[in-house]
Amino acid sequence: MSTEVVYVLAASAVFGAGVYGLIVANHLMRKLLALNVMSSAVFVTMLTVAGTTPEGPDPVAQALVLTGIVIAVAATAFALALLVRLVQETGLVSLRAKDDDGA
Amino acid sequence: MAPDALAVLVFAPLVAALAVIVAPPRATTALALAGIALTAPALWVVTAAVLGGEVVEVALAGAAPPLGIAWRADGFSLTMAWLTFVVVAFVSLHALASFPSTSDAGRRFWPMWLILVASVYALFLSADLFNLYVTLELVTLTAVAMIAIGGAPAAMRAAMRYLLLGLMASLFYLLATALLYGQTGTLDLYQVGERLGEGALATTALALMITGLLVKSAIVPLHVWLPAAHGKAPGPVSAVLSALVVKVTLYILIRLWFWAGGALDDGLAAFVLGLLGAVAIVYGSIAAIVQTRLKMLVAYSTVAQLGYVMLLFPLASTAAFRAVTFHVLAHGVAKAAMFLAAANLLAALGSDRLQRLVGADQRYPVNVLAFALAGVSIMGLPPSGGFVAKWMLLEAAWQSQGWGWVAVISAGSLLAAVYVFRVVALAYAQPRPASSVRRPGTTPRGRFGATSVAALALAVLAIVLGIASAPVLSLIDLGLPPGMAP
Amino acid sequence: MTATVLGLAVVFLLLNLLAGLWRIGAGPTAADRMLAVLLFGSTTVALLLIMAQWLGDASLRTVALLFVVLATIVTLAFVGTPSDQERS
Amino acid sequence: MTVGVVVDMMLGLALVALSLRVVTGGSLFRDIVLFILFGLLVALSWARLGAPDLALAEAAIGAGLTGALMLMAYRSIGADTEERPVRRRPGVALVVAVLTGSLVAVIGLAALGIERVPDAAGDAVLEALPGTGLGNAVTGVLLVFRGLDTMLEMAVLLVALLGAWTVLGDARPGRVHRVDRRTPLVGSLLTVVAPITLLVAVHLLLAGTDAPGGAFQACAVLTGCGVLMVLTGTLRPTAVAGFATRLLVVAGLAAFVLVGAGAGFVGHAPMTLTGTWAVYLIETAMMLSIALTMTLLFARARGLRGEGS
Amino acid sequence: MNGAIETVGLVLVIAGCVFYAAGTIGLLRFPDVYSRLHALTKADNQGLLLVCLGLAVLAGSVQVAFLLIVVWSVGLVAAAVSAHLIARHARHAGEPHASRETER
Repeated sequence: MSTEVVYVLAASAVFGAGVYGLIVANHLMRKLLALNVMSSAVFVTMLTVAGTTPEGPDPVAQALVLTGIVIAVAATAFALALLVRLVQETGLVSLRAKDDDGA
Repeated sequence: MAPDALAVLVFAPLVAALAVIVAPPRATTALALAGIALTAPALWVVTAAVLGGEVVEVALAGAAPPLGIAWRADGFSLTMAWLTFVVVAFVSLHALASFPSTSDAGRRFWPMWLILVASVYALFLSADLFNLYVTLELVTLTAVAMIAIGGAPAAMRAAMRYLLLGLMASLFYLLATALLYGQTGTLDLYQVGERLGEGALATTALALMITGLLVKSAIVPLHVWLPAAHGKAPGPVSAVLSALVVKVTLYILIRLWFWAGGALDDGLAAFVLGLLGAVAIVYGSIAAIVQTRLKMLVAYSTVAQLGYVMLLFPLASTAAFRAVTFHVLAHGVAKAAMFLAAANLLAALGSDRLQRLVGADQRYPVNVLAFALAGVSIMGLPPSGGFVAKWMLLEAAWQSQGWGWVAVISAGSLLAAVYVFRVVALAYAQPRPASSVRRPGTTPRGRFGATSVAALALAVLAIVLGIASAPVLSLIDLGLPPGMAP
Repeated sequence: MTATVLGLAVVFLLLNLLAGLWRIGAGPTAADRMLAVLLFGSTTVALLLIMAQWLGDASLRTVALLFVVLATIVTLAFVGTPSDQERS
Repeated sequence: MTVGVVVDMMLGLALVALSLRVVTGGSLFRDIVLFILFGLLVALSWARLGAPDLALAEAAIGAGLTGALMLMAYRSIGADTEERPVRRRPGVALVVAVLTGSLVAVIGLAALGIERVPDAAGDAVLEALPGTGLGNAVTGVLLVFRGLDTMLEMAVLLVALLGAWTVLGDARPGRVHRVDRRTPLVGSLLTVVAPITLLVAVHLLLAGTDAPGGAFQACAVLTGCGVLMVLTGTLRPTAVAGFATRLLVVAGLAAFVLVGAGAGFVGHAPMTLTGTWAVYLIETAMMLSIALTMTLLFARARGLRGEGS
Repeated sequence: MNGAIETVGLVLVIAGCVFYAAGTIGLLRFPDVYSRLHALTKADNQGLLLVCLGLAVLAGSVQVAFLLIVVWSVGLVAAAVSAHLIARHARHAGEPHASRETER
């Protein structure tokens, strides 16, 4: 078993855990945690399946992951701001309640 | 010349956005309009080049794929870019009145609006899987933020749901991109198409990617986020969400399928996608019929109309491609008009409950007319753009003897007629004396202001598209997928 | 020989770190959980430094430096969390 | 089996276990803490995979900043909204679990079958790198070969901030629960840490062109510094985005746009960086923009002002 | 000679690991949050110092040694402040001392 194999398998399991959490979790912040877990798994997959060059892991994959990390944190920060406002307005931390139909 | 024009499409709105953020609010209108207007000549230049038979291509930073990213404009992407320009131009006209640049909401609206425009152009030009991911995230985040602009709890809940599903979909797409890069060593869509053989990996990656894109395109049963998001957003935002934002992912899907998806080119997957489309048409239309609020009705109509695009996959012929591309155009223009008209009526009446529309034509004739004209196109009645699109789609289905698809297309038009006529009939109904008294608190705004003009102009355009379809179709013909002859 | 010992040190510290997980699960207070984060922080620094030597990757030392600079922030972000509701 | 693979397996198992705990657990606060630890383990995995750049970014941004943001948001929404145990039909969760389980199997099997092709983009980058004058292939990809991605990424960051400002509404800026500065330690921490972070940031920025480091990592350090100053009350959030703030927030994207579009005017393809000066200009502008944007997002503020002013 | 230096370095690293283990055991076994804090912070800083010393010996480079010292001293400051803040936090939250309870 090589290093890459271990990380590929772990990453796909983590991705699955993230999908599961995103669907099943109730609290919006836990859904965001699940999304972040998923994105980490995607990044690890991206680097490991891209293989290595003589000078370390594939530089393109590394660059893509760096870009992805920044995008993920930006999206998370915005989602948290939205979440905080939503809780302030409605007092609810989940989307399960019946959609209010106010104009 | 033409390659530089591609850069103008993306950079002009982007520079305008930055300038709007930094400059004082009184300069916003001029900067924003300049940023959007500059893309028109650029589009002309590119169109001229494409009509001359060339595919305009530019390797950014001089690094050709697989090393770098290339922009590529053919008839297909150009058609979408023109749709973007037309919708954005008229909706901006509406937004000038509904989001005045000196108001709080206006100051938040305009920078995001311009960034959205730039990112949609960038998306239609890009042929790089990862770059498409970045632009998709940009489009999604901007769209979500703009839905929440009004600050109503319902809108923010809708925004949150859209955001969560959108981010999940992006990650599915990104995971597939990772797998495809590992397998092919390139991110360029066309090179991936060449290098990707058949096999378990190709199937898995493409399936993941398509799932992600279907979520973002709100194809039934992954549509749950759309009605609230489009229904609760401010008028101009709803218009551009329905006309453009859900189309960008369908654009990627079509590109992927017909330009790079050799591995999935079997009947079953195509049939499943077509079936989803058929379900979307029927379900969306029926859901629209039972709505009690105008904007929600229009939003469910979008769910239904998106279904037609999916019929392209099982039909997979030149005729179907032309029909579907034309449908995307016609629907985009008509639906933008419809949402703007609905937003104007909502602002004027104070509520968009359907019962309140009784007699609206007497007080708001322009907006009701705009809604009705756009409805003609949505239903597919001649001589509208919607009619041309649906007629061509029927022909395509007929030619390939897909009787089931023929039935769905016809049923969709009939159902659309029901929900459109329901609104129009109410609006033109003779009000009973009691209800003709203006309720206190309703404003006479929108009688014939810029907002109404924008809605009416788009609606007229939706009709004109049907009369003058020939030049548009000749542009579409220059962007046919490989293997399809005009 | 050196490499093997360093590798074993990494394994040992990792085990150490995973043992700290128990404290996060058990709590009982929020402060206890943050303590476990402290443990993770200091152990990760040591891990990164040893890995720099073990894998011959000098830039991991920069990572360790950055890490130690930033480690306090999470603690600071935590201080002030309503702790009384945090007993589980 | 070598010691290295043992380390990998430990990390991999811990990652899986932690992620499962994070998505299913009962106490949200505990799971945010576990998520931070998850991020640390991912950073260690990057180190094992030979990608120190990513280890840096993951530790700083992925684990540190995201975790701090989560903790702040958790505090803002208050513990009274702590999630109630949901009476969930176990059947649904089971079905989802089975479906995601098979998804895992499919993805894992597909990914394991991948063989690296000999002429991948990464190899092309290593070939073309000497022509750019940069020593670090990753920086080369980010700024030169795939500059468009990075430019649009800056736009994403800007939109996140604009979006946060939008949902902030007319409300006063988020009350940042500050650390009590009367305790002498925090004051001395600031006097020690602030200069060090600045030094480290500059070091990382300059080192980035040929060694790991560069704008992202430097900005992570600067962000840490900014967050620290917000937490200790040295910088206070304000409700108005002043001119300087707006200018600094767009600086990174603006530098990219100017250089990228400017290249078109002097006869290059768009997004061409015409010299090393462009690299430094863009990196510096990006570092400042990212750091300020992240600090503002953290403080949920439109602007910042110094203490006392 | 070379081998002897390497051995010294490795012994220092191993000693550091032992301190880390001590800290962890303290975190897991001690009865209240204050004593756990005490055990963890002290032992881990000592451990980090020994690891840094050992690695400096192994690397045999002044530059690396300097960097390691910087890392350790920043770590010391960070740990001191973090521990202090956590302790204050626990105290404000009214966490009980195990020892006082046992004395009574």
